[in-house]
Amino acid sequence: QSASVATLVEWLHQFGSLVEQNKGYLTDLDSAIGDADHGSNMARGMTAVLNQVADPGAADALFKKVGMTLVSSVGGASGPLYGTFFMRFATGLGDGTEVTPEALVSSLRAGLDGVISRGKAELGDKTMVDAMTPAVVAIEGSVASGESLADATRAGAEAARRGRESTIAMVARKGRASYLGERSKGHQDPGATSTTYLFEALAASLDGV
Amino acid sequence: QSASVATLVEWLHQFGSLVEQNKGYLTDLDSAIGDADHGSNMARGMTAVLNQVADPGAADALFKKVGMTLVSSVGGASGPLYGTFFMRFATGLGDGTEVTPEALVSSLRAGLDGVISRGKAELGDKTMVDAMTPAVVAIEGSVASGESLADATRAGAEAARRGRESTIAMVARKGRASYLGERSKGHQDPGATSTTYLFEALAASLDGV
Amino acid sequence: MKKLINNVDDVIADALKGIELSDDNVRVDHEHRVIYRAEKTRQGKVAVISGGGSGHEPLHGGFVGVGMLDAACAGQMFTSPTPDQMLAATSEADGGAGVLHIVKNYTGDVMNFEMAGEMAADSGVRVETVVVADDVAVQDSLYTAGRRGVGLTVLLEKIVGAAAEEGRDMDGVLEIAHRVNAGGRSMGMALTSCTVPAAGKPTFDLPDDEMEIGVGIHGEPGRHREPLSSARDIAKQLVDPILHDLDFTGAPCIVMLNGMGGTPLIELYLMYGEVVRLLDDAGITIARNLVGNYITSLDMAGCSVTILKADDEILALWDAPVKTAGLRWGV
Amino acid sequence: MKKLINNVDDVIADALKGIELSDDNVRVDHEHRVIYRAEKTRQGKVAVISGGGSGHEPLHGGFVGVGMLDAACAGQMFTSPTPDQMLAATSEADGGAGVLHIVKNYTGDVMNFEMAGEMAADSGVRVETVVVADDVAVQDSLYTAGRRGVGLTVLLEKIVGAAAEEGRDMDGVLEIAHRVNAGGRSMGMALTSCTVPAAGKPTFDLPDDEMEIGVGIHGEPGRHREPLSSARDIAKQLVDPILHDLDFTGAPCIVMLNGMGGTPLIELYLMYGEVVRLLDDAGITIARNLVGNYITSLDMAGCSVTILKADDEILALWDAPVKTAGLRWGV
Ligand SMILES: Nc1ncnc2c1ncn2[C@@H]1O[C@H](COP(=O)(O)OP(=O)(O)O)[C@@H](O)[C@H]1O
Ligand SMILES: Nc1ncnc2c1ncn2[C@@H]1O[C@H](COP(=O)(O)OP(=O)(O)O)[C@@H](O)[C@H]1O
Ligand SMILES: [Mg+2]
Ligand SMILES: [Mg+2]
Ligand SMILES: [Mg+2]
Ligand SMILES: [Mg+2]
Repeated sequence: QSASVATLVEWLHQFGSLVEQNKGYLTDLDSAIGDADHGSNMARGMTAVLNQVADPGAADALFKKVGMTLVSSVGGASGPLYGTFFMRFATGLGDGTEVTPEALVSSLRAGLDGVISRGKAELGDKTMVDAMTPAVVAIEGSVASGESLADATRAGAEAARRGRESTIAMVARKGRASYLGERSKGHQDPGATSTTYLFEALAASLDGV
Repeated sequence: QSASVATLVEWLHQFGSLVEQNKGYLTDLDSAIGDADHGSNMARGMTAVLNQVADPGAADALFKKVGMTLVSSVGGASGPLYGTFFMRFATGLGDGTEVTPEALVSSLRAGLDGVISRGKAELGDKTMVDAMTPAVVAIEGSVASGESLADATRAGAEAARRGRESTIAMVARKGRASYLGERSKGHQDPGATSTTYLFEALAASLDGV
Repeated sequence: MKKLINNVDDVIADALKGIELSDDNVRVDHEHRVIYRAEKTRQGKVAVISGGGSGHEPLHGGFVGVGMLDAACAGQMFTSPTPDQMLAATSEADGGAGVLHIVKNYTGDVMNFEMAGEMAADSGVRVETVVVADDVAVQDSLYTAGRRGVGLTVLLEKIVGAAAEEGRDMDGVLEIAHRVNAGGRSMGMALTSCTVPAAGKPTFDLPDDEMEIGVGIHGEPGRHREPLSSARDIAKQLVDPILHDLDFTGAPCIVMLNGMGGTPLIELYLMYGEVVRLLDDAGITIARNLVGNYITSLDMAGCSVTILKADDEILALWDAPVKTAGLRWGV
Repeated sequence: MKKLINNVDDVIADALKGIELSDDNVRVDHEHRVIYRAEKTRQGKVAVISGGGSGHEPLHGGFVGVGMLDAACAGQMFTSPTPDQMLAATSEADGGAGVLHIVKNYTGDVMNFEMAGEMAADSGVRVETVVVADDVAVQDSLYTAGRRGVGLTVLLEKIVGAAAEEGRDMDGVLEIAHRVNAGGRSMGMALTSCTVPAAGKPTFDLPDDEMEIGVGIHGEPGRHREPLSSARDIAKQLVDPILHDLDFTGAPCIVMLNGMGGTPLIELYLMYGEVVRLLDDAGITIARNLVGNYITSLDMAGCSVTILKADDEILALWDAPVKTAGLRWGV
């Protein structure tokens, strides 16, 4: 079963709601090891995105627009990173309105690669990459072993959550939290938290599809 | 019985101690209706004064110096006012080392007149004049009716205290508290409070003399 | 209390050291706590000096320099300087053409400058005084101490300083001073109290959802307290009483949006935008403006608005070169 | 939270209105939130533009004007601007001789400016970038984001702006930029946290008797927290790591004692005096200085020290006329 553009738009809505609901929490996490704006940044970006998805059209064009909207409305570190994620994600989707599991998987991988090449973070640097990488790997594995997209993305969300938890013990080496050195230990990374919402939203939108 | 210069120096010491002990209280009173400095102003001034009274010499010269020291070390409204009080007080004391009750009374009156002509405050304006006037009047009356200086100054302190209490209900018309208008009501005037210490110190130094 | 100080008793002495070290254009008499221009007053120039309690920086010391003040006396925190300070400044700054004392209208300042003037007169120097009293938050009356001197002091020191620099004689300088004094009004408000170092705690308590309207610059409580509101509403509460007090239409005005010391510039710019909107609506022409911290109240958060009804002559004096730590242009 | 604002979402838009109204020397593109000089870039002049999160005023918008920046992009509060803002500024400010981007070293700023540079390159404009990274509180390493860009940005924008104004070509401007970047170091501290309007509460809690040493300019916690101490001790904690990092002897230095936005000028002067004492002891020559609020962190109380190892050429560029809201002399 492939995913329709409507489902993917639903993903964006779900992600937007999770961000909006947890805006204060994301900002609190960012207060502890950053500059107290990750919640407002992501909420501003997703509001802009959701204003533009009423008439989605082709999958690739839609997500290119999502990426560009995030780039031009978020700013900070998360703007270029989430923006790049969606712009790269867009490239493998094709110009139809249905996305096969294989295309979805390779697009997610392209998105992740984009984030890594833009931000140069490695696993263990205490960034969104620590949630995104295990999530993408889990989805790739599940789809490869023939599981449904619903199951695969559920596994992805679970992997993202584990990745997010793993950031707590890490000493940040990238982004604003890195300035804290050892003091960054014991705090959960805000970007890894919002990324977990991204994969939880994906699973929710594909649930039952 | 007249008062010796030594007794008058003791007056200054007693006044200085009362100011020092109540420095925070005077500043608190000034916080409510002024600018939170009356305690520090008076303490700075009396510290400067007490550094200069070790070798007092003649009564008039001593109190002229006290007045000038206050003028040049206190600043604000209280500096010129207390300074003028002591400089005028000095003029009637003579260049001996004993001061008769009559000379003391007329000197206190001269000091009060100086404060009034410098500050133009009337009774009821919620200033130090509201404590100083009744105090001087009471001492004048007691001395005129033949009471001892100890009794007269005790009556003066008592009158100053009543005057001080009366400032609570007043609406300020002079000094910084006047900017508050009706809001100055219900607060005791800091200058009337320090003036009460001045007369309490006088009574204490003459006690038993 | 959290302050970058060594000791509550040394704040002013220590700050004067920093001022002296940072500004080659001034020299400091530490004994009398007077800030002078590095060069002596030009012979024949009217000397313009001011002074007041400390805690309002850059006022007054930051306005000593070519085109503005010749000297400024630094009093204790929020406490007017003493007559001997002003007397020293008067004698030292006199260039033979007399000395103008710019005094903010507070009982203490007025009395101390008065005593200094009496002493200076004995020494043969011509001393004139202008008392700034621009705060519309205070009701003016014959029976009170009158209005406080606040923001207008900054504008007056600039304009009068320029007049003296141009070489006007004392009568000419005084005439300008009185014109500025008559045409300027101010009103201030506070979001928080300041903390006087020696007191060690805020002068007044202000709940998190309240503000004081009509404050002065010494942490005196204002005329009234009310719920915190928007910048737009606050601007109205500052501008309305000013416009009610004096008609500013038909003349080019100089407007200052002043910060109280603890308010960041971004908020001052925002407030300035609101004030301009109101003045536009009232048909007032803004010819010049200042936005920033010019007459402060230690770490108080809040702002004040000053409007001066100017004319071509005053504008020309405003535009004249000024070279001080606190105001600088044209040089 | 007590701020002079209308609405947390409108703070920057409203402040930009006030900036536009207060300064005739700039114009504002409200859609892209870019502040430009009123006049278009002179043909053949290298355009110098900067930008960053808002909340650091006067940086960067207050430094747009003759002798300094050609344009500044205002990001959201503490959030780097987006590539389309920088792209608009780049195209608009280009005078045919290329555009220099001055970027403070933060992941967000670097990535956003990088994307803007990529887009601008497609349009044929030569874009060069200098990334300021002067904060010695942060350990430098190949494996981290590197040092933050803080106070040196102010000095660099002035000096590089003067070089471009003089008519140097892009290589000449870049050479100066790199020299300044290599010779400057900063260190900051906070007495209180700032409050980001959208967050509505202080970014960090700091007990009344503690301070943060090694803070940046975004309310990020510092390197460590310790009991509040004297100005003298704080000065040492700021100066020592700077001197440990780079040898400043034998060259004329430019020193900035910067306030974080909520600290009154009297404390900044006091701190400057303490810093000078330490630099004197270390045999360092202070040729120029700045004391004031130049790169702030909203309403944070605290300060930072920046030292730049200059030379005659840099000093001449420093002294060159500058006419901006935030820095002005010689004109
Ligand atoms: N180099 C990087 N690579 C990947 N993610 C990063 C990088 N730098 C920062 N991040 C992520 O960005 C998040 C912070 O985003 P945000 O607060 O919106 O931006 P800023 O740090 O500019 O304020 C961090 O929690 C982290 O997950
Ligand atoms: N015009 C005046 N006449 C008499 N006393 C005055 C006058 N103005 C002020 N005072 C007294 O001075 C006191 C305040 O002194 P202080 O706080 O030291 O000076 P300042 O008001 O300049 O800060 C007031 O409480 C009041 O008693
Ligand atoms: Mg952040
Ligand atoms: Mg007082
Ligand atoms: Mg006072
Ligand atoms: Mg940010």
